[in-house]
Amino acid sequence: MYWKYVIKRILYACGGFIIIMFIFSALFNTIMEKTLYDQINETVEMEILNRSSSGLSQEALDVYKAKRYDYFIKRYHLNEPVMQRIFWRAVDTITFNFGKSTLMQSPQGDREVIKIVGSKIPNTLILFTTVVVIDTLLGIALGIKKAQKPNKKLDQSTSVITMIVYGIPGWWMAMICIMFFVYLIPIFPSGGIHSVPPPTGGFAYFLDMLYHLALPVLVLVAIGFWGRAYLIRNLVLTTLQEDFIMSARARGLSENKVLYGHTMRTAAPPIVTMALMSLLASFGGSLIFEGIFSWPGMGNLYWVAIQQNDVPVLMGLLAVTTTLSLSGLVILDLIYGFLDPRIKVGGKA
Amino acid sequence: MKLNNIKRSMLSFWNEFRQTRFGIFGLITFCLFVVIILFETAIIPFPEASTRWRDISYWEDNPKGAAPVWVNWFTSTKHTPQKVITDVELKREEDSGFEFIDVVIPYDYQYDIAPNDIIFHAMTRGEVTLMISLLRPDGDEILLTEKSVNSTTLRDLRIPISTNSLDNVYNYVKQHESFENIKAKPKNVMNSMQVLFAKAEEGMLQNPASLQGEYQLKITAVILGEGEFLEPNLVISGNVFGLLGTDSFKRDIWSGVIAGTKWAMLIGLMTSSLAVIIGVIFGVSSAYFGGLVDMLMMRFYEIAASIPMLPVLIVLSAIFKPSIWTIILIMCVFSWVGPVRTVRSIGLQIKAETYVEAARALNASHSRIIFRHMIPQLIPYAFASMALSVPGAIVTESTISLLGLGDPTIVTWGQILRDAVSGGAVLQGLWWWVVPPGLFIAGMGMTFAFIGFAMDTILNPKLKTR
Amino acid sequence: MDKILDVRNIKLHYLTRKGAVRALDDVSFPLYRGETLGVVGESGCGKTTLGTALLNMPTPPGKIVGGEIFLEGKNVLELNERQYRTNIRWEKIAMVFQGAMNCLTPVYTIQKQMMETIKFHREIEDDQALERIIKYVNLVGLSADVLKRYPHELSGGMKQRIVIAMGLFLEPDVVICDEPTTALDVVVQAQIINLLKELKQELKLSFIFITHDLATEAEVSDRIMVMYAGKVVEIGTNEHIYGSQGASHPYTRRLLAATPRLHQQVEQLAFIPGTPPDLLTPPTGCRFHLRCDEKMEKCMKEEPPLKEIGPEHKVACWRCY
Amino acid sequence: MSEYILEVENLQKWFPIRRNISQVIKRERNYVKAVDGVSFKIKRGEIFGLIGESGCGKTTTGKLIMKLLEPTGGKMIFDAQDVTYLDTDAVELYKRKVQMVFQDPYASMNPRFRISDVLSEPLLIHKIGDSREDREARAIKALEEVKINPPEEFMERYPHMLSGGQRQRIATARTLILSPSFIVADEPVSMVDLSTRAEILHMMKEVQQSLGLTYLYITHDLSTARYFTDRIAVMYLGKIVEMGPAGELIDNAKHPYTQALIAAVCEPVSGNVNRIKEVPIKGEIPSAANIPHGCRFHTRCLYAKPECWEMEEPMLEEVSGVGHLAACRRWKEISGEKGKVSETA
Repeated sequence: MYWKYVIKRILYACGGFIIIMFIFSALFNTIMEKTLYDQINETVEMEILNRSSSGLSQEALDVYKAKRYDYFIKRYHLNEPVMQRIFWRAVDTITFNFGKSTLMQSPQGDREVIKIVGSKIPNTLILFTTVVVIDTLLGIALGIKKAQKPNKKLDQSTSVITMIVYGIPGWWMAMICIMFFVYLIPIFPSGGIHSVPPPTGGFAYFLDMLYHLALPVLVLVAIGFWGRAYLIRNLVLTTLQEDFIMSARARGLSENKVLYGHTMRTAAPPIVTMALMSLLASFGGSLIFEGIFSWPGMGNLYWVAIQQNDVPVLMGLLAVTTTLSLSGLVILDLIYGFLDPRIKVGGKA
Repeated sequence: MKLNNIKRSMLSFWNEFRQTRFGIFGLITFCLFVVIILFETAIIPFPEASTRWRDISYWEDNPKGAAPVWVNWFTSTKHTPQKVITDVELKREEDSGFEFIDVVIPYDYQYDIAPNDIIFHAMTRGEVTLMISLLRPDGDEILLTEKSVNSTTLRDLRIPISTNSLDNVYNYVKQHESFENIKAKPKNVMNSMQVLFAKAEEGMLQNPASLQGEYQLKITAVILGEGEFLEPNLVISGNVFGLLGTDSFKRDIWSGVIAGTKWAMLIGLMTSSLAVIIGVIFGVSSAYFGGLVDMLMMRFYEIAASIPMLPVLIVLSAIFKPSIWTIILIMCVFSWVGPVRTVRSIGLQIKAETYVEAARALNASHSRIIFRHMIPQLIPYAFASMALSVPGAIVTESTISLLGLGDPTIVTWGQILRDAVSGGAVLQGLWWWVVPPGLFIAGMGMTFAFIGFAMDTILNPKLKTR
Repeated sequence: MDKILDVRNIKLHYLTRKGAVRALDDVSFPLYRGETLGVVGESGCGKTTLGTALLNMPTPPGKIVGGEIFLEGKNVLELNERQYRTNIRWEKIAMVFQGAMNCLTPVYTIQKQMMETIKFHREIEDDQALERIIKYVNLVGLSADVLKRYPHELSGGMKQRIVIAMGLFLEPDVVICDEPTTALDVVVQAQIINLLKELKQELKLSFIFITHDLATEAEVSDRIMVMYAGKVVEIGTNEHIYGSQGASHPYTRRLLAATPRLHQQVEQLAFIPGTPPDLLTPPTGCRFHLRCDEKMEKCMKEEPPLKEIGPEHKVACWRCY
Repeated sequence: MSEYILEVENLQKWFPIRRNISQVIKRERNYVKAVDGVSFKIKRGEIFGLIGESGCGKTTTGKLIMKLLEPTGGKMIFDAQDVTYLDTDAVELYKRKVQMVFQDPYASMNPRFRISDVLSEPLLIHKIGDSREDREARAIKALEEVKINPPEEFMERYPHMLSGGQRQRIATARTLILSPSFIVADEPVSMVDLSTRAEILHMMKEVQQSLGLTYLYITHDLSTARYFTDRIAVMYLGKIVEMGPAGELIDNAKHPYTQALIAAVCEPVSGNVNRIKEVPIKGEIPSAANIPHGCRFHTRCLYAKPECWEMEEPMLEEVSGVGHLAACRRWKEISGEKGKVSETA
């Protein structure tokens, strides 16, 4: 049954998530605790400062300070043995209780890590969804062309391009393009998601965003879609050699119907997987790229958090990235089951 | 026997590989990189670039942010290239306890844009007084600077002329330049080099016109009493430099890029081979033993595969500040998952083959089946996936370095790019600082991509068309 | 008798890097209305290639390099690809492929695939088309509820029936069956053979039945064509091949002698030593002469033509003229 | 020495099916009963045929005898020695005496091995032969036994350079090199072209007679079984339903399943064309995970009466004097009914 498979898959993912979070909390225990102590000290000092103006005696303040200190130590389980501390830290992370950042703020001025991270997710999504969609569409177009005449001129030359761009880091290409198209021939904005200040009015705002989106998308597509096309070519070529394609042709169906109706439909599940996988990878994998374009997404946040040594934000980012990638994998599996009836009914894991 | 078998399968693989044109091309560029690594010290002008990359004194004579020499080919106004003059004659004279040493260093200047600086070097001991003057092609002789040093040991004396000659040069300018111009440009903003190599006329301060010809730098050193003055030499710090120019920290980019090659190769090959070996062993065991073992191993694999590698890697590096070896190790820990799924499915296929069953019917042991029947079939695949994961490893290391988390004791391409980004190279258009390291990353990636794709086409018989 | 299909001197070569593999070399035969023609031979003799040639759909790098195929008196090889596709394939000549398991697109339900085919060739309403599909699905002994299923949900025998129904529902003139029973179990095999026989009687279709199994052929085919190394060596009626007189060509006779019988105890089965020749460089003279124990001087030099030695009985052997 | 080389008693192999959570809670366990109580005895020097459709458990039986699988229950006695469960050393000794020939000779050899590697593999595994030369000499002797001429020429070749017939000869040579006394042949000719099928069977019979071997011949093809074997056992859903001398069983089948199988076989004789053949069987084969109660064939049997599914499963019983056994309650009545059917037809 499909829904049983769905539940099973989600349960597995949750299990995996909990395990990974425990690993993280064990790995980063020391640094997290150090930051926690700093934060507690800071909070307690702030409170004392507020009260000292209300004219309390020094002794009362000291008592109060010790009390508050104790309270926080208990609150964060810092008085317990190390295994339990790791456990509580993991519980905090699993319940998305990341605490406060040391320095950074969300655009609204919050210091809650979850809000800081949350505010960046949509921006990353906008950029990379656009890229993946364009990438995949172009990749399919070229991939089919390649598969139709395998090992002919077009196929071979584009394959060579695939290999040439295989090792080019996107962020380096971004630097070059910025140097060229922003400073040498200024036709694109240098970065960010909006002009400063952003134009008012819905449509102008949207156009402004598109304008800022153009160069990053262009760069990523220009080096990304060749590989996509190569993989799609292989998928299509393999499918074209299947018996059922010959059978469909023999039935007199038109070439377009065979190609799009049968071949592409059969090859669709892996293609969709591929597209979604690269979208997932971009959450954590395009760290530098966003930084180069000052695109206010998750990758950029990583960069800034590292620069400012903001450990709580880093931890929160890590947890959110892991959550996103895990849930992405679940969605992927479910979509796959939906696209490929062989999986759906069999419910094989 | 076992080796023989592997050798045979490699040989047949090579025979097929030879027929893919781009595979051969990849091999050639690979050999090129190997040659670069082997002869590293011979092809770079700064042999200690690798170890002293972050040592400012090692680079101090170089110009700052100079373009490569060959940009002169494309411009009408010629920049002065870096020149080091070591071969100089010393004339020594003894007079009443003083030792006079006269050095005349000729310099043929045929460029439009004056050098960045002229730096005089010598080894001195004792009390030494120096007098440096410049004889220009128009016959003017300008006293640049006078300097006295006193040291008990033999040590390097370094005199950058541009900063040490400001007063004298300004005085010289005053003889030729109009009053308004002098008023408009005070001494502290004057570029003494531009003036020294300019025609002596009005406007030499504002719009210097270059005076080409034979210049002579005259140095007179006086040693008082016991002392030494050895190996005087001159560095004409140009504004174009070397094959790939310099960065804002005066480092020679060519040396850095070449010195980074071996690290890239090491990172790429070591990470990918370790990761693939782990992955292949994991996948084969999972496929071969099957059942509960397989299930547990696959669960473990799934968890490992769903951890987003790069962020974890970066957070780990940010917190623990690892050395390059630790970085390689961590990268292995996260990238062994790559080949597992494919290896397992190939392994399952081989396991289901009748010849494996036939071997089991003959009572063959587990190790015999794994090592004689399964692994030899997987070796070509392992090599292909090794080759294809090299670029990823290099890019990953560069990414870590770019965030400033790399190993500070070595120089990698990523670190050069990191300095370029933080040094504002993109903003200032210092393309020679940004392009070459990236090109090398791309080039090495391309090399392994060519090799890997060639292997991949051989391994995918379904995609072969006659 | 009325010739529905007349194949003349068809040549199909696989153009490989090493040279042309002559998979079909001057193959000629007629197919009469309402009969079943059996095609037998060892693997690699060109049986399956013949099927794809009739559909004008050789698998790359194959190419039809000569010959004519007359369908109802018209040479269909002169048609262009588009005309062939819309007017001949499935409309007139349908094929039941070897290995039905892989002949159905895995991501579509049976109904969708059948609908699509009908709608491509006929301009009819959905419900009419469905009616027709159900009629044929019932005809092959399945109930209409299989239509909603995906191929992987059906057993091998069911898939084979679906593929047969699909071959029939446009009521083509000629149905080519390429080893339709080989992968099936004996009982299912017998059921499918019975089904084909019933359909033939009911629908008055002409079949070309390709198999390597002489025993199956004896059950289904009115006439038998024996192929060897891309050539026809004997073509005759069921009686000519299996009758008491025995077949004429040495190859046919020896194939028959190698076929084990169920109801008689044979002391020693015969066999044919050696292997079929490489079609890249076929031997001169009769292509069978290397494995023939009745060969003469002439067999090695001159190629025997396919000659009529009796009514509806042609043989290519110097011994038989 | 006993008359029988191999005795199999009530041999079982059940494969557990993966359970879902509710089944685990209910403590349900389901099995695919691939082999479900098989008993037979093979005489020294005979060829014993095991016949059935795919999924009837004949290959699993072969693998159990070959010790490629561990039985779930039952007993196997080989050469008067209980071999049901053996330790590692005993398995090694056992596998010298019992060998297997596989269905696809091409697939049964590693494509990267030369013939000499293929043939020396058993020697290396069993540590026979002290030098390379010695092993090669043994290999050449084995090749001579299967009539590969000249053997030296083949030693350096790879399997893909040989014809189907030669490959199966070499596969047989590999089994002979350890001088076994019992060979399990799992469909050895089903992948071989008709023209060479007889050649292989002939060669195997010759080897059997000259070396005094015993064969277990597993096949789905009744015609070759009749030609090749001395005795035949017919399997259906993991159990033997009929067993007897080859000729007797085929000419005088008693079990309705055997009768259906025989009726389904095509014969290369004229006069059958266009005649719809009666195949006395209905429906499709049930899953081995869900074997019908009573006589396991009753769901497909045309002659089934309530007694067939209400009573316990029928045992093999003697149906004629020549060692012909059948597991059917109604075989006598069926013979009568069948007579009537054929009279009316």
